[in-house]
Amino acid sequence: MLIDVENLMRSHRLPHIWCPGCGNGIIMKAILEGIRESNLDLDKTVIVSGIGCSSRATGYLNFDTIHTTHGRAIAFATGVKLAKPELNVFVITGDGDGAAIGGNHLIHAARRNIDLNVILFNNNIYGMTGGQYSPLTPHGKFATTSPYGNMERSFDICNLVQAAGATYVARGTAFHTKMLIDLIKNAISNKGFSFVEAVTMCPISYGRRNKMGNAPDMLKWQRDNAVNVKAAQKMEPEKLAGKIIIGELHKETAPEYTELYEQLIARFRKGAEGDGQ
Amino acid sequence: MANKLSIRLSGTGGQGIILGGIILAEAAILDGKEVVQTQSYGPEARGGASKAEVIISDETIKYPKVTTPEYLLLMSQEAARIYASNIKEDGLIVVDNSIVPELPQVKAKIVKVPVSQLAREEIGNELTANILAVGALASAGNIVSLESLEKAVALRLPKVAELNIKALKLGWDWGQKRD
Amino acid sequence: MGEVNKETKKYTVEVKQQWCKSCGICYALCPKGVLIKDQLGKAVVKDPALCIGCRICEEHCPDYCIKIGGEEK
Amino acid sequence: MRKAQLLQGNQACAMAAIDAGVRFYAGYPITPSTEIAEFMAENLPKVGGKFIQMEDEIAGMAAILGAALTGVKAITATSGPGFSLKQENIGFAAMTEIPCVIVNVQRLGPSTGGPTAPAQGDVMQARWGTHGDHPVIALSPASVLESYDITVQAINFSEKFRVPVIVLLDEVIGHMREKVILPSPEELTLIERKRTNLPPAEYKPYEADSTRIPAIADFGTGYRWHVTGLFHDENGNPSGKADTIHKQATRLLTKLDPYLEEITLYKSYCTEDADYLLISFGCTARSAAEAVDMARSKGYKVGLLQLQTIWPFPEQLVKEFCTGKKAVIVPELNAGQLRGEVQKVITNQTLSGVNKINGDLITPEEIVMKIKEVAGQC
Repeated sequence: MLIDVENLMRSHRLPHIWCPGCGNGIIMKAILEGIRESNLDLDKTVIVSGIGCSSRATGYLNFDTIHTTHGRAIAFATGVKLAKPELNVFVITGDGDGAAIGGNHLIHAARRNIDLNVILFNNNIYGMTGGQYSPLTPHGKFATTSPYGNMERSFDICNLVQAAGATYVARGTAFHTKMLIDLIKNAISNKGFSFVEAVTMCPISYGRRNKMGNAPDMLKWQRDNAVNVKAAQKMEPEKLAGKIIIGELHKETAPEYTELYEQLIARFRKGAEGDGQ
Repeated sequence: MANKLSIRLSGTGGQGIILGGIILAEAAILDGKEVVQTQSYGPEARGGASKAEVIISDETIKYPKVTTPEYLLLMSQEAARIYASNIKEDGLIVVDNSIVPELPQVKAKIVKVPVSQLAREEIGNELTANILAVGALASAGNIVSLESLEKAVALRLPKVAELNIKALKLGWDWGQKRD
Repeated sequence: MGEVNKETKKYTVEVKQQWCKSCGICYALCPKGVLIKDQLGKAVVKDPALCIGCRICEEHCPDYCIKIGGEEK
Repeated sequence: MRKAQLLQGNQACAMAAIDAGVRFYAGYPITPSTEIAEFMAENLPKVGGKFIQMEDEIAGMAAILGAALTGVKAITATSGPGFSLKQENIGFAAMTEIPCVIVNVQRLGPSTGGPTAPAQGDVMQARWGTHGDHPVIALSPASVLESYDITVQAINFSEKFRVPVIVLLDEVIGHMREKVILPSPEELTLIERKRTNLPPAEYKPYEADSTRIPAIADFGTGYRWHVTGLFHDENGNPSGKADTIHKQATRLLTKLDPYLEEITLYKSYCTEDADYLLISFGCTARSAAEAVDMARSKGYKVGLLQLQTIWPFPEQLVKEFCTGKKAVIVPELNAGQLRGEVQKVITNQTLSGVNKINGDLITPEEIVMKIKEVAGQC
């Protein structure tokens, strides 16, 4: 294995199943780097995923891992975290898994501000099933189920999660790996619901159909079209059309759900001790 | 089937009919009996008609529902319309005649108690009407002991036990009156 | 091995070819032409002496095939 | 033993769960199961447990599986429409062998049906609601006391066998109050899942010994294993190889076989000299028991086999009880779901049903009428 995060992977299972040029491998490594640099106890770290290309990541990660049902990773992770709050819990999901079938769980986990770190791999397409449009496929783009161009509008998943109550929201890309690692580290250090949208690329099922070139071209597109959030704040909205705004989008402090629940339990414990005396 | 009593309490939502059924059932347990209590659920339990049923027996109760009761409490005109005629021939009806002016012709014995009026005027709280009615029904029908009923009321309504036991006893006395 | 400029730092470039899926990211992004493609499109090291240690290839290889080593600092 | 008390079936179920060591509940309110959630919300934090009302039924099922992997006993409760929504994750639990208990307080279906109307129409859904062949246990109580006892059993079975266990309550038993004398929690015999004693390096999460049940490792204890709903090998790694799939599927499908006798719970009433056998379960078993008394008082020799274990269907038991009977009658609040299973195992008895799907109970009188009709034909 040629990378620093070897002991964090089930390296005997490599190479992974992702297509040539798929950005998921880059993001998976950034997550591991973020975990390593945050000095998390690897035995106390659980990674949960749903169904789809990105969700296959858990099979390669050397932690307690659950590869769950489609869209339900956050709900499983909520059970893990609430049952054992001392665990560090990550969710790896995609734009179909997290924004379509699992969108409701995403909203409500954010609302609860439960201490999960959700990394949503956004490749703008359903890759595993061969290239159908997702809620994050831009209007007009082509997919096997939008052969005449996508009639639907996509939405900004970061805005949605922020509106739902997440206390940390960020967006990075597969190209900006160092920034992505930093964003993941900050997500980890936030006590509450943290959400990082990681823009990745699917050269096979999305890029090819939309004439975006090969994998290196798609990475360069990320490089050329990403605007740091600080710069974006000073730009005219029309200049931001079609751009990806990256960086820390939102940060706030709010009570965390499992801490509140532990406080409730402690109240009863005190009450019981009081009764005993 | 030795000594199996079936009782239906009926009225409108908010009168505490179901709580009355629960207290009657708990008193029966204190008397050492077997008991099953069922009730109507859903929109019916939130307004309109309300119904609770209790079966009290010396033996294990198999079929848990009341089809034709021996004892019937009527606490609204609507309940009287629906349930009055479904009673065993030698059965007993206790009716709140302060709010149920009309009763169909039935062969069962009828005991009229102005339950709501008594609760309002004698006890000073109409919310005690359900307990007053249960007291009247239990005594008129010799269903459970007053002692057990008092305990059951104290158990279920610890914060307002005194007032409700007063209502229970008033109802009990009315149930003893024979026309 | 090409000539090494004593003024620059020395780096080693390793490619694990059996994991390489020929995506072309590394040699497309390498600013110095250290990596090139072979007949199958897989990455090969042309000239490690040209490597400036930017690690853009290592960071962006989706299949963890590339390791940049050599002097620290 | 506790004092005699008036208790509701749903409450008894929830109390049993806490007494049996359940410390996690996730669910979504639905009539007629909601009292279970309400009891858990109030009482779990008092014993250091966790309750969460999830955003939907699917999430409730998912969350208990996540929690169960950390080592806690976890339960959820629902009814018809919610039970439908939970099915995919019930299949996940069967495939990944996560202990869990799902209480389904049956109501009249299909669809929204009758939220407060009694029914027993989820017999087949309990067995086959999720896709694919899979192991499952379903138990059905017929009284408030049985609601308690069977919930304890369900939790024990799920721990021991690592299968989803479904408690098929019904609206009648769930909502009725009855005098019960419950055991004290100390009196219960409780089973804990078998945990591995191997060091992490040697642990294979899906390697089963002759018991057919693999040992589990709680998340967060250093074993770092993988759970997937894909077919997987002994190490937990996904596999598409036919021989690996065959091996896993075979073990899953046969894993309860050595334990069928232990899993089969039932009660019988007046069966020894009976000419006619009633087979029933849940609330309808009570109508049937009453019908036995009524029919016997009229001179018909009738007995009742009350199945508490519905799945795996107790074929051997039913066969034995049917032997020597002139006729078998299956009263149930559905169109004949259990009767179909009885049909598969009986040989030469006439079989008929008493069925109702209009939201009313089957009365003892209706069963007696059927007994008379059948007796007239025999």
